[in-house]
Amino acid sequence: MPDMRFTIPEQNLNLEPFAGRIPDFQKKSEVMITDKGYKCRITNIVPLSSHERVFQLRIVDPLEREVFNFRPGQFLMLEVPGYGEAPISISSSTSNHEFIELCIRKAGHVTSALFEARQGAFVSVRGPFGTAFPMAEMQGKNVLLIAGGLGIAPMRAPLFWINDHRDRYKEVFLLYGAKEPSQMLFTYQFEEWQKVSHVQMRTIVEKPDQSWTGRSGMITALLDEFSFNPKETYAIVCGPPVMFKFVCSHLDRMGIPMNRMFVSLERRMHCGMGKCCRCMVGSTFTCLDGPVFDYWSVMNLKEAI
Amino acid sequence: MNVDFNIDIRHLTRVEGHGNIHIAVREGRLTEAKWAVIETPRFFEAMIKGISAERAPFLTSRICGICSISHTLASIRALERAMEITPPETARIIRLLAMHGETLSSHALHLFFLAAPDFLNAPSALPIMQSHPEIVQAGLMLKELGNALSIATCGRCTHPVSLVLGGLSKAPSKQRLLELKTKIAECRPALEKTTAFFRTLTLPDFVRETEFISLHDGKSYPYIGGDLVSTDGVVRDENDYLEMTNEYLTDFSTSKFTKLSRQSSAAGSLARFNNNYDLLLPGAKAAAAAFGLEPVCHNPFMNNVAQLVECHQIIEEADTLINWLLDDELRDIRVSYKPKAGSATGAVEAPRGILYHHMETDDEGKVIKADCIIPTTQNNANIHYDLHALAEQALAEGKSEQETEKLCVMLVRSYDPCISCSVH
Amino acid sequence: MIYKVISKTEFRAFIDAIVKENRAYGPQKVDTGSNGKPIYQFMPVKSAAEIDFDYTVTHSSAKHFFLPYRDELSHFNFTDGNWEQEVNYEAPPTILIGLRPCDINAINILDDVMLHGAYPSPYYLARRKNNFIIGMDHLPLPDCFCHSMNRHTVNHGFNLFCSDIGESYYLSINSSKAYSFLKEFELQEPTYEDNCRLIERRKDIKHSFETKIEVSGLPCFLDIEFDSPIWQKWGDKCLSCGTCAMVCPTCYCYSVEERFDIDLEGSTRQNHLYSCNLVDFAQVTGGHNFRPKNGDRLKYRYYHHYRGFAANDNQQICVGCNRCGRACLADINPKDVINDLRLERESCLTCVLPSPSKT
Amino acid sequence: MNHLGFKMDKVKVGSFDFTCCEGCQLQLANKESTLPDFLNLLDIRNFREISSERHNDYDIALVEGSITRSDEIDRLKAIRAQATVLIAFGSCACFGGVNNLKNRIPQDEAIREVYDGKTIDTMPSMKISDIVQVDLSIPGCPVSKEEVERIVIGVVTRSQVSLPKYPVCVDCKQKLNTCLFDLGEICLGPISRAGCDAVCPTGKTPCLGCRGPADDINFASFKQLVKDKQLSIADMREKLSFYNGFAEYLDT
Repeated sequence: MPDMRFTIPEQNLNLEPFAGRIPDFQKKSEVMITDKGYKCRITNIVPLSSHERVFQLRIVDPLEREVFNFRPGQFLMLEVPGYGEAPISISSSTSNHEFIELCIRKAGHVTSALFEARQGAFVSVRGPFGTAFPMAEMQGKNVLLIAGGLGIAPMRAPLFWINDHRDRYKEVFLLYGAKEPSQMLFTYQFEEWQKVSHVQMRTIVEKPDQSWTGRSGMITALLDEFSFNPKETYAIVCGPPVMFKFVCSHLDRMGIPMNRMFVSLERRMHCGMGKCCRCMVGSTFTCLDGPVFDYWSVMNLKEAI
Repeated sequence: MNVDFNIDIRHLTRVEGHGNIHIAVREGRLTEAKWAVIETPRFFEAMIKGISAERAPFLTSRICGICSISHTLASIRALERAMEITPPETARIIRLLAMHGETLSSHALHLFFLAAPDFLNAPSALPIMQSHPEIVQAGLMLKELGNALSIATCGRCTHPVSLVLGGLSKAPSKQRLLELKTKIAECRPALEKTTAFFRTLTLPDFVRETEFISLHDGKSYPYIGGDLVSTDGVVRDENDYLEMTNEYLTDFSTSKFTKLSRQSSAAGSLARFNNNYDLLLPGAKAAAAAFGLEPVCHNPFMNNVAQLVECHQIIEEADTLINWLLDDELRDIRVSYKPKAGSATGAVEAPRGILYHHMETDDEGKVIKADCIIPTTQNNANIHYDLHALAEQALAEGKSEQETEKLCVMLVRSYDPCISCSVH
Repeated sequence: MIYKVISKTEFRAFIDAIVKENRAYGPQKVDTGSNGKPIYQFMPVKSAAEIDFDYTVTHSSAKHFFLPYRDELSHFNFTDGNWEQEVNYEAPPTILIGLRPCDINAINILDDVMLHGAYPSPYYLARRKNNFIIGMDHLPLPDCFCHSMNRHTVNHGFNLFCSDIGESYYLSINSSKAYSFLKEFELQEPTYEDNCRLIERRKDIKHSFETKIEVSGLPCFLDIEFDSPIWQKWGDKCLSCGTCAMVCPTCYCYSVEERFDIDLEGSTRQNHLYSCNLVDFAQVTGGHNFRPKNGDRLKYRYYHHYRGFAANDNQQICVGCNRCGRACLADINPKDVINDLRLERESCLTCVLPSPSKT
Repeated sequence: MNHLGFKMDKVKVGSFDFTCCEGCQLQLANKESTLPDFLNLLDIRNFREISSERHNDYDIALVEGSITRSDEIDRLKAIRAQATVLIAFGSCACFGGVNNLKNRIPQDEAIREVYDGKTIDTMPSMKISDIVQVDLSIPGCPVSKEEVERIVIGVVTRSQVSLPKYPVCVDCKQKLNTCLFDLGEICLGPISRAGCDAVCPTGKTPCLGCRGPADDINFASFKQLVKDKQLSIADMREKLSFYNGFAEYLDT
């Protein structure tokens, strides 16, 4: 017979040792959310290129769908059950509560499995995580959006935001560069962005083919086509690290303050919550302190680029 | 009856290693019956030269994937005798338990996965999993118990890690031993089920007078060390193993042949049974009686039954050994030693029969010469001559080519040959 | 906090009573090293007799009782065209005996990371609240430097703390549960002499530290020395074997893996303690490795420990137990690395730059 | 399993052995508790050790053992021609294994020693990748069934298939083992690839590196460690050459 005087009962809250720094046990739901994701149905799959598709996800539970909110620039941990998680930036409009859109390139085993999944299948998302583009701070200013390759994916959320609040911003420019014409994504939306959102848009490719009639060269060449006051301009630059490095230094020379240029960093992430430390850049977490950083901070981060 | 046919089996299946059977019949008469081992030789006796005695058992373990614990212990016994090391009693008991695990799991593997499909006319155990799930389940339980005994005592069931010169590098915890005891109790019904199942099978009726060789120490059923004895009355000291084996080469086999008083001799479960029947525990004796198995039995197919009898023996003994260990401190498991020059033989009863390792060391403790004689090597000649007799008997009984072929492969499998082992 | 004094025999009786009824772990000698010194670990115990109360320090820390080396985060059960996710983070009550002040401080640091950040970890919390911690003070080993990190004393985070004052233990009782257990045993109110003995004991411990590391200003140093050749020098020694992180009481970096069940009827998401010293820690999908060199990875561990990361208020997370230094086969220890770094910086300042006052 | 709307097919497997002890194939029958589920993932087309059925329409070939005779080369090439994925299975297949120890001795001398100079068809031991292209390696002497399960599941589900890149020390420390260097022995744990669950150091015997080197090892530092601890370099070399996994480091 166990001596009950000395037995610790199961699940006994043993609070004293925390000495005044007791975590908030009552808000259990908040603790829980971080590890159990929102179950989503893949409602639509839009092929963009041989390796890129847009996945439209709908959170299954109506209450959860209502609660789910994000800001432009934030990312999700997308779980494909059995295969694991991958961090993916959200590519849809913040005002769209019906669907989440993720633009995904087939790269690792998680995304490969997702590409096999059928429309109607269920996946799960955790989040949103991370910092966002400071859309409020940019109000009343010009906005320069520069995207390279798959960098157009995180750029869609701020584009949608600007469309929803177009009167709050002055001139909006979108420069989009790709390696080859076939790698140019979302071409079907170009007209909408220009006509409806009143965005001045230019595209460029590095390696043109016969079909390409537009400009070719480096993306910075497009900057000459517009005139704007750099002191009154904010920039968002998304693309591979090499690209944003030279674009940002170009913008710096043009006179845009470094703390008004924003970039989105990518690292391997395992938790999204600032615990696993896989995404550390210097002493900062890409998942908590990023992925959106102003260029001044990135310059000061060790190993950022 | 004028029939001509050849039975030509290349790479016999459901045995460990590569062996071929050739039977030739011309005008109804047997003209050739051959058992040829075509395994690639590995030259263990050459590669071991210059290896430290401490490491040598880890190398000889790799002679065989099924009976690695026996090989390790044979080398350890040879080297300990050569360098005059006496391991502590606790280590001796734990080593014995390790060996029991190996024998149990090897017998279970043979009985259920390699031999049973023949009796049930299946190509492998996989369809039997569907047709006789409870029997396969019982077999898996016994095999798992064997593996669990080995894993608890020496870290791993294939290529043990903690069997070392001078004793053991690590003793099992009492907790692990208690778990094993529970497992043994759970396995007893499975063993009964297995025995009942095998009683429903009919073994071919075939007898050829054979000399059976095994260890014998007069005190308990043999496993590690003892006198070398034969059913023809030969008794030799462990170190005089060469007088028991008399190895010779044939031109059709990469494995050597052996002989003693007759043309050929046999080792294995049946040999142990025939030489040590009196030392069996009552439970094992009862199991043998259920099959009508009595010493000296000359039907090689009965080796299957002898293995099953040994499973009974092992499970009883393992339980006793664990009780002994539970009463022990389990601290005194290893003695230190100084390398020295010497030579000696270590003989153990591997699952498939008597196994000899002979080792010679220099004063730095390096192995300078080694000789390993494997049970299957000692059975090759017997298999070869059995095949001849069996084929003749089948022809005399008017059996078809297919029936003869099936009998032949069943005969070879009954010996549970470990061919890669025999070509080491 | 309530203070009592208990005789050592009575204390053993108390430990005996509670370990018999609960899942308990205490320091145990597991081996003797080839240098003749005993090697201790926190092992499961069933009676007070199995515990080495006068142990020095365990080889591995008590971290894995809170952050297991492998931990199941969730399980998916698959059905036809659908799945369900199950999350379970319940932990059984566990008693930990004999933790040193630095060990308890380490757990307090882990509390900051795991419970006070943006996303409190329910897995950690479940274990933390179900662990009953009995701390014990000790005289430092020659290579302990917890005094330098100011982690040689502890005033919260435990249920009960025992200071050795000769024939008795001076108890700091920090939980009602501990108090109700102890009520069944003979306790004395601390006398004036007991209080003096406690103060003496503390002084004694404080003055026994032989290893000192100057850590003030280290965060700044580390930022400045980010590209220092020092890292390459120590990196060349580093085996990148992860031993330091495994034995460390505060290293918590992990890796998340998802595995299918063998019957393919479900899958399990696990986290797995990792180390920033391991070769693929900063490798991303596609193969690029942000820290391919041993030195870069070693630097990260020091960066994390002595500079601190933003997520835990930039505090230094090293507690000075020197387990990493003792376990390191390549003979890398914080004292030598930090001294090297400091030397480099100071010699550099004096030789290369003229003092500002002279310009 | 079609929880994502696509079905997994069983993989058609053949298992083949060359010069070895067949202990790795035997591991496939171990871990009895999950054995039926494991076999359920596979469509075994060819596996001489356990089945009399033999078909040559496998996609995945598990190849065990090293190559020591000319006829084995032809057999191996035929397997390569059939298999979509060829897996080198066990240390002998991956590195040559203990078989390579015979390469230290002139061939005639070895034949004289073992076969009294009778004509024996043999040649120096080679690993599988010396002859044909290897798609995946599962090292180990023997292989760990757990890892085999994980990799087979990876192949069936097309999820991640990889070996740990870090050394054995990680797993060894997680088992709270006493470091063998602390007990005065040379252990190859700090430079050998993890994935074996540190089974040898857990049994208190030194790691002999059957899984070969981990990614990007610091061999110079390891050698220095052996010297600093005043342990025998000869002993270190014997351990390094045991499974031939460290062949490229032996001369450094």
